[in-house]
Amino acid sequence: MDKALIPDGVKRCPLPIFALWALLLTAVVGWGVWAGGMVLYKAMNITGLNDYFGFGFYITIDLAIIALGAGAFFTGFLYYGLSRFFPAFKELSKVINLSVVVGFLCYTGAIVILLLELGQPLRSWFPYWHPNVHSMLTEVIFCITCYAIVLTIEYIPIILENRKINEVRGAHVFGHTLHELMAIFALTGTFLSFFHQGSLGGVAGVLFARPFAFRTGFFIWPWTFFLFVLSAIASGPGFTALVCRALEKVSGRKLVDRSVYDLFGKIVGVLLSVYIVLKIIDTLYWAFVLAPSFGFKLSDFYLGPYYGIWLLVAEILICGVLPAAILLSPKGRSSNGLLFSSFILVCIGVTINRFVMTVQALATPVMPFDRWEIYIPTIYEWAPGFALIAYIILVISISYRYLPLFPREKELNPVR
Amino acid sequence: MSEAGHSKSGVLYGMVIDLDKCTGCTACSVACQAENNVSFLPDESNKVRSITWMEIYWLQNGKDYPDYQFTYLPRPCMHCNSPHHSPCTFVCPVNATQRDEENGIVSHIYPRCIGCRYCMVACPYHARRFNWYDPSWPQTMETMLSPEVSTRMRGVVEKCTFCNHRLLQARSKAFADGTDPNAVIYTPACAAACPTKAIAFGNLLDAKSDVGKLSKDPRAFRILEKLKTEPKVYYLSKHQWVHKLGDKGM
Amino acid sequence: MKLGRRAFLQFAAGAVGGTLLTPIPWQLMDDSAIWSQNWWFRPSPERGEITKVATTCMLCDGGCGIQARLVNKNRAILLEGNPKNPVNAGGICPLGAAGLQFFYAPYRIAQPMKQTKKRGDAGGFQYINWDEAIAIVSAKLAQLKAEGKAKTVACVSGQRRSSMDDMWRQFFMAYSSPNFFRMPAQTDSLELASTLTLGQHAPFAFALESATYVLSFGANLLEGWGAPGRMQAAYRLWRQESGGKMRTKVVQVESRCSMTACKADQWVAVTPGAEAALALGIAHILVKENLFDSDFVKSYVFGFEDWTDAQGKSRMGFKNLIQLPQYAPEETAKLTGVEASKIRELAKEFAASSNAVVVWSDSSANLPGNIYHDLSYLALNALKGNLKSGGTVSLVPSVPLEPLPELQLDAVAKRGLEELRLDRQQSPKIPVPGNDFYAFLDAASKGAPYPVNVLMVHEANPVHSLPENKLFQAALEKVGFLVSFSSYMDETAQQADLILPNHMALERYDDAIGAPGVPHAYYAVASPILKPGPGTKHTGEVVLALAKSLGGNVGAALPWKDYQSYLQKRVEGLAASKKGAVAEKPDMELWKLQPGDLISANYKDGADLWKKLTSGSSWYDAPVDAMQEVETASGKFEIALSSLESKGLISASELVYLPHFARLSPSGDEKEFPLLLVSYPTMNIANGYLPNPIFMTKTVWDFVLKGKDLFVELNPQTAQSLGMAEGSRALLRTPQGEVPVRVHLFPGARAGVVYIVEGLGHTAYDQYIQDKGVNANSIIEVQLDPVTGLGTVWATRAQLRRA
Amino acid sequence: MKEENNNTSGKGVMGGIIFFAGFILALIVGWVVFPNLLYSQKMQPMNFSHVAHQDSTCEDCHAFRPDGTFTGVPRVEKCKECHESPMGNTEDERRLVEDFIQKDLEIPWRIYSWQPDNVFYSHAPHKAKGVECVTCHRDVSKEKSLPVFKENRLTGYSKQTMGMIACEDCHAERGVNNECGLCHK
Repeated sequence: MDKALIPDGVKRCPLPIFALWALLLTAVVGWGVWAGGMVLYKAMNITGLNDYFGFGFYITIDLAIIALGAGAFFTGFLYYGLSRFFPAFKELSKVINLSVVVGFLCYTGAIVILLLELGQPLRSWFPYWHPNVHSMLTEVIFCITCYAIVLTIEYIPIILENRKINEVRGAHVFGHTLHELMAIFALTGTFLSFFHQGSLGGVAGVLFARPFAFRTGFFIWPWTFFLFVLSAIASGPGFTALVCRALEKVSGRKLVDRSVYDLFGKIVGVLLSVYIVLKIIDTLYWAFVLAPSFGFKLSDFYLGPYYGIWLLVAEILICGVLPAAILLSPKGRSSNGLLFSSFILVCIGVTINRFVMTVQALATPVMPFDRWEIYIPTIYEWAPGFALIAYIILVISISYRYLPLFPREKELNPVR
Repeated sequence: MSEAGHSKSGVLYGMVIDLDKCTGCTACSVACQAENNVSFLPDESNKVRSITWMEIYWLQNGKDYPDYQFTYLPRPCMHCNSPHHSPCTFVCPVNATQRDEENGIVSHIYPRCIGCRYCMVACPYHARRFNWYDPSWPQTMETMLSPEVSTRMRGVVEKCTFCNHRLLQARSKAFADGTDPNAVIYTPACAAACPTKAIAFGNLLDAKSDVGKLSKDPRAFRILEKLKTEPKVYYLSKHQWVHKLGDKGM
Repeated sequence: MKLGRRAFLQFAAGAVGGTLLTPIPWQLMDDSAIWSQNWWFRPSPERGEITKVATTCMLCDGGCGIQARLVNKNRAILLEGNPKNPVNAGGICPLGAAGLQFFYAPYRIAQPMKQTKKRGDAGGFQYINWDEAIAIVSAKLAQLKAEGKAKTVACVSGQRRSSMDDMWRQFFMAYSSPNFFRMPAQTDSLELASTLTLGQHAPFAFALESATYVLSFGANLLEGWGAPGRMQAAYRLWRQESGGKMRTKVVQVESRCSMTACKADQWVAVTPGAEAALALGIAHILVKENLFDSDFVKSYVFGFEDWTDAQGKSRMGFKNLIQLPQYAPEETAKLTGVEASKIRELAKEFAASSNAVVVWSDSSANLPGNIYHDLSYLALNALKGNLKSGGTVSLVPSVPLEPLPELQLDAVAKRGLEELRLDRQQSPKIPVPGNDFYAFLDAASKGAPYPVNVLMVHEANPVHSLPENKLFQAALEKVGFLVSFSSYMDETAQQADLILPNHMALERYDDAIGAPGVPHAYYAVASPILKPGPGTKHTGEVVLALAKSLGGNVGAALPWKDYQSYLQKRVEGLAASKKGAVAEKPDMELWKLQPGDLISANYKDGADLWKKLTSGSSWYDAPVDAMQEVETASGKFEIALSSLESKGLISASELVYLPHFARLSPSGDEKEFPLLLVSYPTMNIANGYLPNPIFMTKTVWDFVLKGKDLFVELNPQTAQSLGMAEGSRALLRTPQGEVPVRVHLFPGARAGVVYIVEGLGHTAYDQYIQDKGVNANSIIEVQLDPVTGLGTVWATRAQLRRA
Repeated sequence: MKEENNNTSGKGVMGGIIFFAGFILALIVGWVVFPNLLYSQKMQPMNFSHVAHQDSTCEDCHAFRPDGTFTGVPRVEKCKECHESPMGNTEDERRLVEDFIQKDLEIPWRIYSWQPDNVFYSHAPHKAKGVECVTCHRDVSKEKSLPVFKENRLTGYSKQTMGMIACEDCHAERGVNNECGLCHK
């Protein structure tokens, strides 16, 4: 039925099955859209947010998804930017399309969630009209939206590669020319992402009256600027790899060579180790120098079970040091089990990090006569979150079905 | 914007609250609500969803009967004087909240606010409150709304303004009378209401003013001074334990 | 087909490009943002000229001066204190600051209402016009009078110290019903105490502003005691610091760490109800160690030494009584839980300080005290010589207002009336009867010796705010016809057969005759801040209308055309006295006045005085010298109550005639009810006639009220022994009933005592007030003082178990 | 499915023309049609001729109050001072007297310079600094009849009213404080 649209030479599951699958995902998306609609209509009192927790689930998932989406710009950066000098990165051409799609989805999704987070969505354009240049959030909003546009531009040629569309000459030419320019976009993207990933860190880092989040200056930036960039580019490729792996598992077809995963392993391993070292230094400095200067002990920041010290352990040791160690060792990388579970750990780690930097930073009482508060997101916050994930899966599924995401798929799966 | 104690006009409005004089009657908080058209909900016992500009805190000395002691601590916006920016004004993406460098008052403009709540996150004093609901009043009570303060809309942040509108009126009168607008003296609703005159308000830079004197009093302290937010609200207490509670790890 | 599409796409592309160069997108974006500022449901207050009008606050009888801010002279937006007023000196209490929420309350009653179905049926109320409403009442009254049942008409008023009170009395006297009562208050017993000791039926006044040492026995000085505005102003003076030393030392004797206890320089934690014992313990030391003012006692106090009664029998004097061993510090310590050493210390300190004063409140819930305890505290003041001229204790001076016209009543009727009063029908007879509202309710619920056919409730909400309100409910069963004058649909109005809505406190002519506990003479007039609505009517004018329609001597007794001219007349009388002056400047510090100070009148005549008083100024005069007012047989302050004999209370026991510790024991078995329940007031919860406005409820802690749940205070140890933690749900049971509560662990609570806040648990009004917490009055137990018959309460036996 | 490939319309020049047509049309709609759609034309409850009132000074009706505030458009009691009963015989005056003064109702004037609730504007400082009325308001000295009130259908404000930009620019020029708190409440 939809044969005509499917890239030639590759096999896809029958349309009915796919349709069912797509329908399921669409339902979840619909659920999220409904929840979001309710938030816009009934105002934010239906969320779990309150005057104590100004930020919560929405921001957390935004930060996390954007960090994981960093695979796009970074893979692009390595491929278009560095492969000239380090041919090893040429390998990445095999997943570059996928990474772009993933990035595109993460960013567009994040922007929609961000809109829900505003009390006055109708004024969401104010940051462009009346920007406060000092505010990290301004920078974030600028870069994220700009980068989302870039990603769209990067995504278009992939769409145009669809068999049917490609038959249209104009489309073909357009797509081709874009391809030529891709390097430029990729590098622009790199630049933008580098900044907003950093400023996302800044968002927490500049809160100089919030001892949990505040980090002192390093040049002009708070530490967290670099930490967020690093943690993003460390986890991003890992996430892309996981998505790719998931696709292989679901479709039951080999999509990229094992060597690509190994390369990802190397990249993530190296970056993660650099990051985790800095993160540990940062944590120690914060715990034993910075916080005490505000009159805080490390123990003031943690209260189990919700906001226990276990978060710190999980984030740094289990989801940081451990995967870094595994990925650095060729042995670790060679074992699929270890490789992918450490990718998973890395993604969890960065998510925890984004969670503590937003939610826990607020849960900690600052005034001595304050008390701990506990934040429980409502269904109106969960639903859009799930919808975001469903949206990502849905569009990837469609893209995979109709677009030649994986240049090597044909060779790797010879039709008998 | 210069360092702390800037202000070209030589005016820096501040407040001194004498906790030894405070009898916890809460008139300041109530007067503030009436003055500033603060909205209310049927159930106001959920304190993390309740809008109060002059929030009142309960401080206790941690001892047991009969050595137990507590005190009330009224907390307006601190109008932080930290160099360059207050914690909140620094982070607002749309300049909805700014510190007037000519008098040190931190304003918040409702129609500009996009409701991102970043300023609330930045404020360690919980001085900022968000309109989680559409502000609404029983129809009859809309009649008592003051035209001197605009009512808010859902989804925006609000906070104590040191009754900035009273300052504006006082200044405009000064202009009309041809007197010096920078020399005007005005009193916020809370200070005016306080039946024990525990709240002093005025120009911190004027050494002869009440606040000028009291802020130097040995009983004086500020909340969380270690954070270097430079609050412009001072507190007076003769109790060491209150001072301790005022500043973490003191 | 395809052509169309492609062409269309090209066209669209052009259109989009073009549109971007027009104002459409940009203007619409901007306008949509402005639109979001002004949604139709966001109220936009009318702008205009702002003016101020000054008046006197009638939300309680504290007599504070206030001013209202008006817009275009047609709506009020804020109430503030009036700096010119000597009582509150510019400050305002939270209730005052929130006062406009009553003015513009949705639960106000717009117009008279008649209950057409059975009592209490909210759906049964029907609007009627005023003529009809008044006709209904006057018809009833006329008929009852004709049938000679005038005495079966009764009234309870919550408004003391006001010309309204005098008008009611006049009306009832003329109508010849004795059954006019006021809502019970601490003053009831104080007035009796002054009658017994000074022969003067006037409440006591305390020169707190000039005191340097305040010894308070359970008086919630900062939580509503006396005139709240005045107390706050006084506290400000006490806290004036000189050389690191506070001007006045305040010692609070109380079982709970109340706000007053916390703000005092010293909190003496004592067993609840044992405050009076401590006072006597201190008296013991003063006498034993000769630390009392012997000159004053010698020349002004009767019964300190032994005395002889009318039968010529020699009676023990206070001196010998108080030196009995049971008043020794060690014994007192057992009773009060205060170490003997501390008692000695207190006594010495008290004796040593120049301007010391003893203040007290012997009952919680602002009820009258146990008469012997009131007398004990008075005795302590007497020993200190505080009642001497210019001392810290005197009587609230009377205000020389124009008296109401003499009634054409024969002597018999006059005497008869008093005797007929329902509360006087009790057996055994109450020896020293006062405003015995509880005794009245008791008789009313029995319907004997005669029934109550009509009960009027004025400026009061007894169904909710009368301690042990069940008693009122019980009486209500038997009351033939309930008339409420409430401005609001409160719990009592809901039970009424007829509602005649009064103008609310801020929109009517009214007055404050003397401020509670204030030594200097004080008079202030309240004038409307805005014109009252057409649907409500001043209760005073309803009374005048009734009098007119009843005619005869009733009509003659109340000749004025409206309430304003009545007040004006009274003020003319005041002016005619040429006494006192008008306070027209801020910070007058009237507390510095001494008895006998000459004050030259600064008003021309009645009209001038009226003009000044209605523009927010108040009248004042020097305090009185209590000892000049004495009208006892001995001509002295009678520490021994010789007058009791003449009142028919003759007993062999010496104690009967002397101040002593006579705590009544609450009902209920101690095994079943191991705990004591004590109620407490706070400044941010209204506990009287008015409910708590939402502005004030905003300031109530979430460990006092959370959602619908009320929290009772419990000492952490006690809670532990009961297996309860912070927030535990529990059932609080007393002999009076059971209510669900939650527990708040409060280290300021005494072990074994449960503390419950007063004023919550309303069921009427609107969603901002009703169903918040439980009503303390529904579970506390009121006990009648055997001598005065007044309802008192120091504690109720209680039991707390997990729910 | 084949013929569409040799379908030539909408390509090249033709395409350009179609594109341009759309472009122009959009411009016309945007600059001519849209403004008229956005603003509705509202009439004042009655006419007021400033010229007819030239026997009195501006301050007679638009005056400062003692507290430094400005009366703006006077309330009806001001009109009452002269128009207790009709002075002339115009229809508008008759309505003024009969519909408003005698019924003691305020005249629901539409204020051309109406500002949002959140704006604090005081005439006093501007007058003190010598800003002329006509800098912000229309010159009414020769005005016989009130202009049409153009009401923005979306925001409800008059087209003639002043935007924040104008305030800011003037303040900037004169080096006056431009902080938000100075003009917002």
